[in-house]
Amino acid sequence: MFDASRRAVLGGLAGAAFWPDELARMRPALAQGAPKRIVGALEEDPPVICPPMTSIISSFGSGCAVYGALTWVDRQGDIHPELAERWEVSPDGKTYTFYLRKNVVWHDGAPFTSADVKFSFENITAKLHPWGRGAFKALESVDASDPHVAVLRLSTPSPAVLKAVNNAISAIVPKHLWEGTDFIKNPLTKKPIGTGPFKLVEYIQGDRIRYEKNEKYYIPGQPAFDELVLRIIPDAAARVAAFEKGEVDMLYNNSMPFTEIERIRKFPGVEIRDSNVSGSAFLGIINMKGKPYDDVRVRQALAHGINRGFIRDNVMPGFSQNQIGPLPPSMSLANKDLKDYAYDPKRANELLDAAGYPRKADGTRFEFRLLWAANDIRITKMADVIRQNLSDVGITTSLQPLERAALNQKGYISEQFDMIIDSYAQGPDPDIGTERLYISTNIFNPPRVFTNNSSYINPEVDRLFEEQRRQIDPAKRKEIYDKIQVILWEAVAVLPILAYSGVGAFRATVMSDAFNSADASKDSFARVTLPAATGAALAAGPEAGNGKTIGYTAAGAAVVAAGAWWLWRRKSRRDDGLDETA
Amino acid sequence: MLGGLGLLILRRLALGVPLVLIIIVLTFALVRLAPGDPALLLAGDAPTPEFLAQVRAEYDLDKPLQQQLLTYLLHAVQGNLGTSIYFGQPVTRLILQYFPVTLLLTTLAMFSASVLGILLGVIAADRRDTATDAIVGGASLLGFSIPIFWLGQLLVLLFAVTLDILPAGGWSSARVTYYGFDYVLDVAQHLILPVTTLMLFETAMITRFTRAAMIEALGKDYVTVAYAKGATHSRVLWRHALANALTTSVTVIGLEFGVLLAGAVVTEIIYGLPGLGRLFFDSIFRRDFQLMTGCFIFASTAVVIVNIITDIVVAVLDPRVGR
Amino acid sequence: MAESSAALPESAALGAGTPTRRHRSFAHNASTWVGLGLLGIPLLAALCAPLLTGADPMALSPQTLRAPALAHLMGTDDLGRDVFSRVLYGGRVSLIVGLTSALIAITIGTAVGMVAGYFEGRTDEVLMRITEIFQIIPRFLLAIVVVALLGGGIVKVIVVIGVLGWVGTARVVRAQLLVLRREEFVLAATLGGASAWRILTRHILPNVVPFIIVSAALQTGGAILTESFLSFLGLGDPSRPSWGLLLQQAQLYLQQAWWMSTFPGLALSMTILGLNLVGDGLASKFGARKIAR
Amino acid sequence: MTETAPSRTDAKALLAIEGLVVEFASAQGETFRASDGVSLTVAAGEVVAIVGESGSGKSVTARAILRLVPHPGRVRAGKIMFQGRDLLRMPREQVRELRGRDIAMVFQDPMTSLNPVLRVGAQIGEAIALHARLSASAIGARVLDLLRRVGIPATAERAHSFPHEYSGGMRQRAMIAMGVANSPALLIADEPTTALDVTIQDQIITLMRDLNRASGTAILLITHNVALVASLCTRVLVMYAGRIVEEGPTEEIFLSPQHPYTWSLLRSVPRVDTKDKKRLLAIKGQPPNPRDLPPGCKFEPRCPFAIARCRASEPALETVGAGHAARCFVMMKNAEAPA
Repeated sequence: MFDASRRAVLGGLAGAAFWPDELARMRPALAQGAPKRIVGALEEDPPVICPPMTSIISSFGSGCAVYGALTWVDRQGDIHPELAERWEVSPDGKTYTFYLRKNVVWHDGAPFTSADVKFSFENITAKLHPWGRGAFKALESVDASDPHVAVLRLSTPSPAVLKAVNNAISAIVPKHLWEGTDFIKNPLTKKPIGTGPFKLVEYIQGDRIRYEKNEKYYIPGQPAFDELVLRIIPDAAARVAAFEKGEVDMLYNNSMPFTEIERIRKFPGVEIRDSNVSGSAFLGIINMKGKPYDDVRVRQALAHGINRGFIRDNVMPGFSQNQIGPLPPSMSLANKDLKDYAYDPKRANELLDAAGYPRKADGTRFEFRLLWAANDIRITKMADVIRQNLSDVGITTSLQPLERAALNQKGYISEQFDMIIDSYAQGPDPDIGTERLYISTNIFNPPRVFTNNSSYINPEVDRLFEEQRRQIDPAKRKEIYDKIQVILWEAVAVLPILAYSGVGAFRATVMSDAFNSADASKDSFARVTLPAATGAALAAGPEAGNGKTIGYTAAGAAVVAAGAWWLWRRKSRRDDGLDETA
Repeated sequence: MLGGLGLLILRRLALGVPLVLIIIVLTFALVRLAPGDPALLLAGDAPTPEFLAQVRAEYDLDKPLQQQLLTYLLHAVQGNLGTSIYFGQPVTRLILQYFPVTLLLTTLAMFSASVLGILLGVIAADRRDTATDAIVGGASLLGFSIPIFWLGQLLVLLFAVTLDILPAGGWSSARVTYYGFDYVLDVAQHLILPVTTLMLFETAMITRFTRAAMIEALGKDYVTVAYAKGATHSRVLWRHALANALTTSVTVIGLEFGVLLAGAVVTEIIYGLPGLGRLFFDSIFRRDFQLMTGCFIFASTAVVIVNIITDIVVAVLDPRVGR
Repeated sequence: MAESSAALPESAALGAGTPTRRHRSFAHNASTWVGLGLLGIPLLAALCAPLLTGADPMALSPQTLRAPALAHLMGTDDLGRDVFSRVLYGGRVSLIVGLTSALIAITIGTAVGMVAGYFEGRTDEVLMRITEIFQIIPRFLLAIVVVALLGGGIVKVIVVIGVLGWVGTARVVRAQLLVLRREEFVLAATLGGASAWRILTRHILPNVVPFIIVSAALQTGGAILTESFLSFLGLGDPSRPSWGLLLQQAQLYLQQAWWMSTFPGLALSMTILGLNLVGDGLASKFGARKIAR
Repeated sequence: MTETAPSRTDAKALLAIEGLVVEFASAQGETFRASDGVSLTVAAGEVVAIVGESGSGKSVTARAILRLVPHPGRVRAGKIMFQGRDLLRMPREQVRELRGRDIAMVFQDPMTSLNPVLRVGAQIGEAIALHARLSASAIGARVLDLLRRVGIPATAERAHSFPHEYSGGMRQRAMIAMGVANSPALLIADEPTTALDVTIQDQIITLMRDLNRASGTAILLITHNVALVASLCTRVLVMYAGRIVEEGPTEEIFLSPQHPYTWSLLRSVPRVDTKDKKRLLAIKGQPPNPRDLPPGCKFEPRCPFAIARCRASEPALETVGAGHAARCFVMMKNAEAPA
């Protein structure tokens, strides 16, 4: 059924059929009532639909409804059972035992066992997932002797593990379909098979992704909806228009244009959920390899030269906080007495002169290549502010918005950048989200996406990270982390622009208690329910179908015809004279 | 008589083929002109070594320029426009996958623009120098001047969001999946605004040229002869004069198809339609140059074909041409 | 006998539209004056921008999304920048791009048209085939490819639009050349032993100038529109925002801050409308039919 | 000040124009009269010629009959009685029915009279179809018959071809076929031979004479070629500056022209029919500018015999013989003939 390629069969409009899937639609209208369906929107064609292996937001948005994980984290940060019914942690903190549900099957019918958990953790989560590497650095092995019990054995205690066994980091892949394949090129990254509440049935590139309810989902009565459709609307204005008009029921994370939140909040029946459990923030990754950014004074000058306060107030008013230091404010381990780099162009100029980059004849010092994901209008606005701020201190900014895949290629991998601004989740524990950006072991050749892309190497910091991991006493761990933050904040290899909470807006008249997960894009829509009132409304569907529109179009055509007739009937210039003149 | 027409078609095709070849050579030259190593351009910025070598081999990038050109031409002529780095699929297959949407959009737009354009052109010519002529003239000038991307957004704002009578975008309803004729109706409903946005510029263009051609035709002797034969005013206008003016209108339609494709790119972005225009636009920021140049060659070929078709139609309409 | 296929039939492109009726000239004078008026306002405003507003179009300020008021005649945008000064300085960019690329297009077009029209025969045939090719190639798509491959920036955009836009002028100039060549004063000059260059520049060019002006007006309108398209697609020069870029940035605020999109949109449409009207009015006065852009 | 000629609506006149005035308004607002009080009659079956230099208003007068005065001309006064009904006051639909059925017209330039994109047969067929409910095949047969009557060979294949595949002469024949398609009572020929070379001219004239004799169609021939008039027409009217300056039977006009303009016209044409060889005479001066005509006789500035009175007022049409009248105070019979 699922087939991304489409053969073009073009008939007249009356008989138009374009894709094989469309051909299927040509069958006579089915008798069953309109399926209960949620419609969402993504801001880009997801390069891959594979939460187990990547941390790209659109990959989560399109994949979290398909893949399941051992547990899920709610907005308050509490952990709930999913594939694992319950779990125990050994006193020495090195063994985690998960008792798996018995009645779970993959979408293709194969049974779900601990072997899948072992395969996923050892081969994918711990090796490939940008956050998984940090969270499961200490993972030695997974014992899958009992098909319904998965035991994680760690070399050293790792407090972050419990917060990392959810679909943000360790979604479980079917071993029988992935074993022995080249994970990067595996077609399953675009046609996922998982244990989640929805099955992906149709992906028309550039148009929409359609999911159908997983009949064999292990929790009876879930999901409450028959179908989920994610439309792909790159144009932010078009997305908001679709949401305002009721064609789309929800917008979340990158598909939500923050500049419009105040207006969206007032739409009838719209509820907004936000949470900063995952410690999301826009980080400016500075490439320390090339001149002049290898000099700490230049980086500090950048920190002083960019008016981060103005950005917070204008790009995401109401949902952004200042992040001072490498850890987001929402995290308990954050060092509260770090001093912020205040917006001080004069100080920035002094630092740049001291660093040996005086203003040239034309008043400029050097170029600053700023890259970001083109369709994220929040960063586009930040870039505009940064270009203006830096031009005041003599730095000419070359703005380079790139599509996600091109950004990964040209930016992260081939390192043709001075700063990349991207959205990073730094939580729920710094071992997962923050450590990976600074430890020298996380630098690869050829470079990989979302790693230590600023090439910051400091053996002292590496040692401290190792030491804090071994601490059982949280106070001792905090003390070491405070020291780490002082060093990193002074080196400012990564300049946090602002921390923000993930926001999801949905139409309460269509669905209720959505986006309870730690991050809106991680919601599997399993727990979303039908509000009582909408049962009938949904059947009719907010769009009143074609009747109304045909009427309007006919009326429009009538008006045009009347206009033309009036133009025609008006006394022809020819008729006023007595004679018929050529 | 058919012999003449058949001959004409052959001659036009013969003229069309070199045009397409020249376009391919032009694209080839452009890629070579771009800064940086063409191999990197074609293989993407950070290709795996094997993929880079594969691209170098495929396009003989280390061989002398003429050889490269020959290989590029041979590839293009066989329909192999390279592989898209982003999609990992052959460009030609992708184009054929996305082209139906653009074809339908542009055909509908051009058809309605022609009908409305000719209608208004004739009315304006018949009533030249009166209020009607001024109204039509003014409207067509507006049609030229309003950038369609702004117009598109305003139309969405007005009809979709405020009046809520037309969908805001997309190809078909995501809310309910329609089947059979309802599906066609649903798609039609989604195309009303995009087609209106796209057709405005063309309608203005066709109106102006049709009006000019009609005024010229109405001044000719055979119109007076038609009146002398007792023909009614509308018969003179719609049969005798329009028959001559149509050749100009049809030629304009052919020439304007290239501009229409440009409009299609913008319209598909505003309305989120998965057409060739969107594919072409996305390939720019994805730096997927093989896909981009492939789309460009395909679009140019489509324009050449459309012009051949219009030439043939003109030859049918005007017996003096091409015999 | 085969007419050159893709070209507009000569009659439509030639001066066949001499106003047979004298009282029409008033109508076309009016459109020229209205055109000049519409064009004049944005042109003058852009030229003397520093006099009209002290605000720096790029300066950020905390007063974001403020409605038009005395302090900010056209309100402020999402980053607190003054829309009025951005429209004026944006106008400068749009007009510079429009005029310069039109200039390039005119020069090439006139040269090609003169040579093709004057020498006829082989040269005319070859040049006309080249014109035909340029007329068919989708100019805007080619502009996108060139800007994407060779990088954006004002100069590149101007050159690209200019080099792709000369076809209209070439056709008109050639059409006039075919007529003027047979005029007595040209024959007389040839008999007088004048060189082809002298004849072309001293005798023929002055007569062709009116048609070039008409073509220039229409080319500029087209060039400004093309530049606004490129900016809308994000291929414009972000450091020098033109009207097109302002419109693109205002996309998200159509309802929230209508002034962010309305004023640049009006300015853009007004200028192009003005240019078209002027081109139209002059075209009727000189009897040159509307030229295909 | 125009006084209208005495109205002579005798019963048997097929067409009677009385005091026709057609005015043209120029952009600057001033108007001039192409036809200034023209009156003439054409009897059934009669062949009448209107002769005059170009710009004398003869063509406009002819077109006014079918109410086809070119823009911005307007008929200001006068009556055009045709079969007892005034065409100028007739509602448009009835005029339309009359055109092509009762009154037909052949135009000057055959190259542009036929619609270049429609087949010749179709254009002739249209003339029939506009006025008669006939099946396509019946119309087709009539068309072939018409083409044969006007002397176009291989009619079937010819009817199917396009105007540009016809020679000038054949196109004019087709136009005549179109004109006589519904055997009209009156055929107006507006300078039918001007655009043709001499040999073809003669064929066309012969064709028209045969048609007149065969079907009794009255012909109103508009021409500036005096020679044609002699061989075809029974009566001649001479027009100068928008008014009739002399009218009468052909022989009388040719033998004893009374109005100096007619006389000069005849003297400027080589005569084969008379023995005495006189030097050809060119009329001095320029043709009259309708915008500023002299007060008196309009021909006065170019008239070799002009007297004071001619300048003062305009003479009326005076009868000088049976059906022969001229608008001159002097008249040729009183003036001494120059060398």
